[in-house]
Amino acid sequence: MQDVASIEDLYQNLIMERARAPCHAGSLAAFDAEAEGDNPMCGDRVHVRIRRDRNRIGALSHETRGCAICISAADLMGDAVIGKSQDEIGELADAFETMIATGNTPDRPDFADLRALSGVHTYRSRHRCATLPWQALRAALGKTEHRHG
Amino acid sequence: MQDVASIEDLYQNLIMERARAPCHAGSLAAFDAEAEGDNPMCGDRVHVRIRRDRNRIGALSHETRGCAICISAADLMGDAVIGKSQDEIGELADAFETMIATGNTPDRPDFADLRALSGVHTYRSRHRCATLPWQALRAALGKTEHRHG
Amino acid sequence: MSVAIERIGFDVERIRADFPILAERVHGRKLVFLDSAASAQKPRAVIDAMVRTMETRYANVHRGLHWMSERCSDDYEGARDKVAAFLNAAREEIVFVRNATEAINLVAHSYGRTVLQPGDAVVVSEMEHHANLVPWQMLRDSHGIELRIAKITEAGELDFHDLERNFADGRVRLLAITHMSNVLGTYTPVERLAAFAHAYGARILLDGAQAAVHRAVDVRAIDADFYVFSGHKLYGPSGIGVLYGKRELLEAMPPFLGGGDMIRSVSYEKSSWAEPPYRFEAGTPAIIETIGLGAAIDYVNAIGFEAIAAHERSLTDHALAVLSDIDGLHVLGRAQDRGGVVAFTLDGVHAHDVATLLDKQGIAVRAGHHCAEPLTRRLGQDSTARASFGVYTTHGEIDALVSGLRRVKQVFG
Amino acid sequence: MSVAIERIGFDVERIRADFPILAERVHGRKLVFLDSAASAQKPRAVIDAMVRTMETRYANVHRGLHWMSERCSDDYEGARDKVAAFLNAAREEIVFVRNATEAINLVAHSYGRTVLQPGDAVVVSEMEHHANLVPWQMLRDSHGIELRIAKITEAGELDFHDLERNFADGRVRLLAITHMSNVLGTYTPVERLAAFAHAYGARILLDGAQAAVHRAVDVRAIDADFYVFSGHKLYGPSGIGVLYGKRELLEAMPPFLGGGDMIRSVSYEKSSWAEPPYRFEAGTPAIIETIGLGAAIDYVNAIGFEAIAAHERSLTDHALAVLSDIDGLHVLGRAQDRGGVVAFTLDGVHAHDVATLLDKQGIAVRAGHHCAEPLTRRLGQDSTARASFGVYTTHGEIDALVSGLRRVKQVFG
Ligand SMILES: Cc1ncc(COP(=O)(O)O)c(C=O)c1O
Ligand SMILES: Cc1ncc(COP(=O)(O)O)c(C=O)c1O
Repeated sequence: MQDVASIEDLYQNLIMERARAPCHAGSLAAFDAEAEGDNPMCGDRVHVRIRRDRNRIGALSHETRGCAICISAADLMGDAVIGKSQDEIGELADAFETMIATGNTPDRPDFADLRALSGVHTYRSRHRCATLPWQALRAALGKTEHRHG
Repeated sequence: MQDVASIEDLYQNLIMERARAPCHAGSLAAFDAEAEGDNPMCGDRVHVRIRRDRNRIGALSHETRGCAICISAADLMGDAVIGKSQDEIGELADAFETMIATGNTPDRPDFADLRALSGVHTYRSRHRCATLPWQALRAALGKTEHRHG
Repeated sequence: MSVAIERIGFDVERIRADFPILAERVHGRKLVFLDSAASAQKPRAVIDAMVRTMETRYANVHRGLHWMSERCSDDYEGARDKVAAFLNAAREEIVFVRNATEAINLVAHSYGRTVLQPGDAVVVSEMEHHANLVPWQMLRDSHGIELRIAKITEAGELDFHDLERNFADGRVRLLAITHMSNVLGTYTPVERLAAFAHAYGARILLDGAQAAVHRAVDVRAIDADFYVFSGHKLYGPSGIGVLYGKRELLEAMPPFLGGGDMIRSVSYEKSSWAEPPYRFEAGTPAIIETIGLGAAIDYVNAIGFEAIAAHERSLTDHALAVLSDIDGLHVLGRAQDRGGVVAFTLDGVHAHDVATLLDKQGIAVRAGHHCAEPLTRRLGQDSTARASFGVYTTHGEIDALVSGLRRVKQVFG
Repeated sequence: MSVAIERIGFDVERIRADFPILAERVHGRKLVFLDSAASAQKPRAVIDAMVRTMETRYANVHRGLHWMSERCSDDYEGARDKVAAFLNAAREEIVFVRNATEAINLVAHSYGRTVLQPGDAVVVSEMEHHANLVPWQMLRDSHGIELRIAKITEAGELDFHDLERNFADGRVRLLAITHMSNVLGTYTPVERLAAFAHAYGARILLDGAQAAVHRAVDVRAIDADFYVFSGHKLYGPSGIGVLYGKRELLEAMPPFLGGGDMIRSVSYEKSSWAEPPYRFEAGTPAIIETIGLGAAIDYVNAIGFEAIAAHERSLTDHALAVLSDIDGLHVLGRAQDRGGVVAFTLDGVHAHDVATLLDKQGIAVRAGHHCAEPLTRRLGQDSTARASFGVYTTHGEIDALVSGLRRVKQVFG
């Protein structure tokens, strides 16, 4: 059932690049909401901060302590959601989680580099690593919603 | 390993006779010691009373609530121990327990009808039924010993 | 009856072929196994699932990042899905334990010592297995609850008047009761009991160790708060049992055993707990056995409970009819709704002698108090013999039991 | 070293042939299973013993008067004799439980809530598995004992000075400590620890989950009061574990779980308890698994612990030597006396990524805190990777691990 897999399948260049040098790592000086996701099983922890720009995400930062999958997932998430509305992000998060669960990459233009993480699917025990940043983002969005009515 | 066994192997005539009409059943009017043995697993209960005649057992009675094996074992025990000294009875009890445990009938003249119970050996779960009266007798003897110094 | 069975395609000979042990001989005779209520035999499918796990997909579950561990975790958690579907529950409501006994003890410890307060009452019935009596006695003695025993009628059914009397003062917080008696065969009216308990603001725990083997159980339709059963009676392996608990109840309960896998996070000073069901599964679980239980559930589902129930009803009706022809034989219990368990006494013959003499003829029945000593005494007995039926039991085997008993009577004649 | 091994006739290829799973391929690669400390693979002899039980000799144990039940009870109790001999204990001192975790919980509940009094102290070490920490935290929180943590040295050995400080006020009544750390590999000097605890009037519980797999254990020579281990790590089935307790301790302890088989007699009002070990085995036990454990013990005895220990020492020495050649790789712990478990970190690569990338190459290692989260943090880590060895592990597999790790470094280059 399993093919002879090249060891690089999962750890594509893009993933390794972002894991080594993430673009959105750090902490926004000013932000509207923040949330933390953690996986007590392995100690992975993602702290997401977002700044709104009217109804859209203006900026996102993440502080991630975790594996390459988790860091790159957080960082590619940053690319994908900046400039999007809360509804669009909700859809994107659903699509991402479905991709991890099923291994099928969705056919949507806004999905872009998130496809790089589809290989995580074959590693059931790593799903959490990839979805943890999205979980934190959802939590942060929930708070802004709350705050802004 | 198991032979085709006749169903009467275990329930020999002698056993059935004693189970139906035990010779030592009841309660001695006068006795020097008594003890009860019970098997909580199945509710079997044997009440043994003994009267001494100098250093020997002068009389024995048993009230047994239990299966055919237990009643006949108590009754045949009565036959075997009356007139015996405490030491002789200890030996007999050991020999009886060994027979039940091993299935080998001992080559001793005082063993007599106790041999009828050797078939119990093949029924591990019935060993207790056969040895319970002897356990009660040992307990009763322990008490007379105590009392008589 | 046999027409109805044929209609739903129940072929007992084909089923028997699934159970390797049924081909064994005992004392030179064909094995007639009438002790399934104590523990059922295992079909090839269960044995194979366990062997396959050990030969091709075994590793410790949950924390492994490697292939074997992921596959084995999938199989283990897949079994949880099967059990959840089997009871019509959610997977978070299914806790794996060793057996029905441990499941009841878990509730007595974890629910009993937090939700129940000293002075609260727990009601059980006169027909409980020790597993559903002793844990409540222990809780009474350590925690100060009151334990009340609801009576049964002369027919061996629950006495609802007495049950009402027991609930009258409003102090009862839990009704813990069997779904089917392992001695009398009586099914209890569980929907009615649940509604009854809930009307008094009490919770209900159902001991399904016997019932879950013979009938489809729907914990939502029943509205059961807790439901327990054992894998080994359901044609599954030993060492695995199930506690179902309503989500909100499990969520509010503290853990029972502490250790690996049941924690969220641990420091030297303090630990926090995982969500149910993991909170209640400390340490390495019975992995191979849980997977075996999943296979057992697949097996009974493939036969279907409609067919199983019809077959067992037919066997029980037949047994009650033919046993009543034997002089001096008395069946215990005459409940309207009864399952495939028949306990009896034979005048002048101790139950142990019955069992041994039947065994000599290759017929396996149980004798004793069947871990229901107070009930046995309540029925005026020290011990009884019991024949019990499974999917593989045939009408011919019941006839063999009757001939065997006639032989016993001859010996004792 | 390999000369010594040959001398005692250790043929690892012949042993490997006994384990069907080792022939499996993972991601198209030969399986290199280096996760035995989490759970070991099962030899044919264990699988066969379980299958044989289910196919030819199965029934519920203890109370059956028929052939199948007697044979199955013999096998079950025969396994108890094997375990007793394995630990040099008496059979009455061997209690069957699910796993090491349940065994420790049993002691914490039954001994902890009766013999220990609020204000008494229990000492564990910094290197405990959660199984030997969380139950004592729970006892502390429910029963008011004090829990103290004895430090380890920088080498990862027990700090006897700190242990003495912990005992100084005379309030310690129990030392509960691992016999071998599942992270550091450290063996603790158990004879010395037992003498130490006893000199202070305290009892000692040893967590042998790891040690019992690698070394012959003699509870009398150690003078252990309690000793626990799990079958699944000893090449036996899941779902079965062992609690050894000194006879006089077990005799004085109240039962833990209530139900069938653990009683002497039951009435509606009151129950009395069976003698140990039965007092602690409520309900239908893990029959098939216990028999499987017996077969596992026969299996390791046939190889012999002298040979097993020598083989594993040789593997561990080799692993420590070749792993230290990898730049940026750090092994945790450097105890003098250590067993076949090597946890490590790799600079710049998270342990999860190490495990996943090794798995892609067919190599199974574990990553995380290994159910010893406080220890992992104490060592300054969130998680580590761990390779662990069994009787079937080869030097070649360790070399494969090293090549695999070099490949990981390339990817993260
Ligand atoms: C040192 C130690 N103690 C206890 C345990 C717990 O064993 P189990 O999960 O079988 O109860 C383990 C195994 O994970 C261990 O390594
Ligand atoms: C009605 C009932 N409850 C509980 C039990 C206990 O089951 P187990 O021994 O598997 O825990 C049994 C089985 O003996 C039973 O028949």
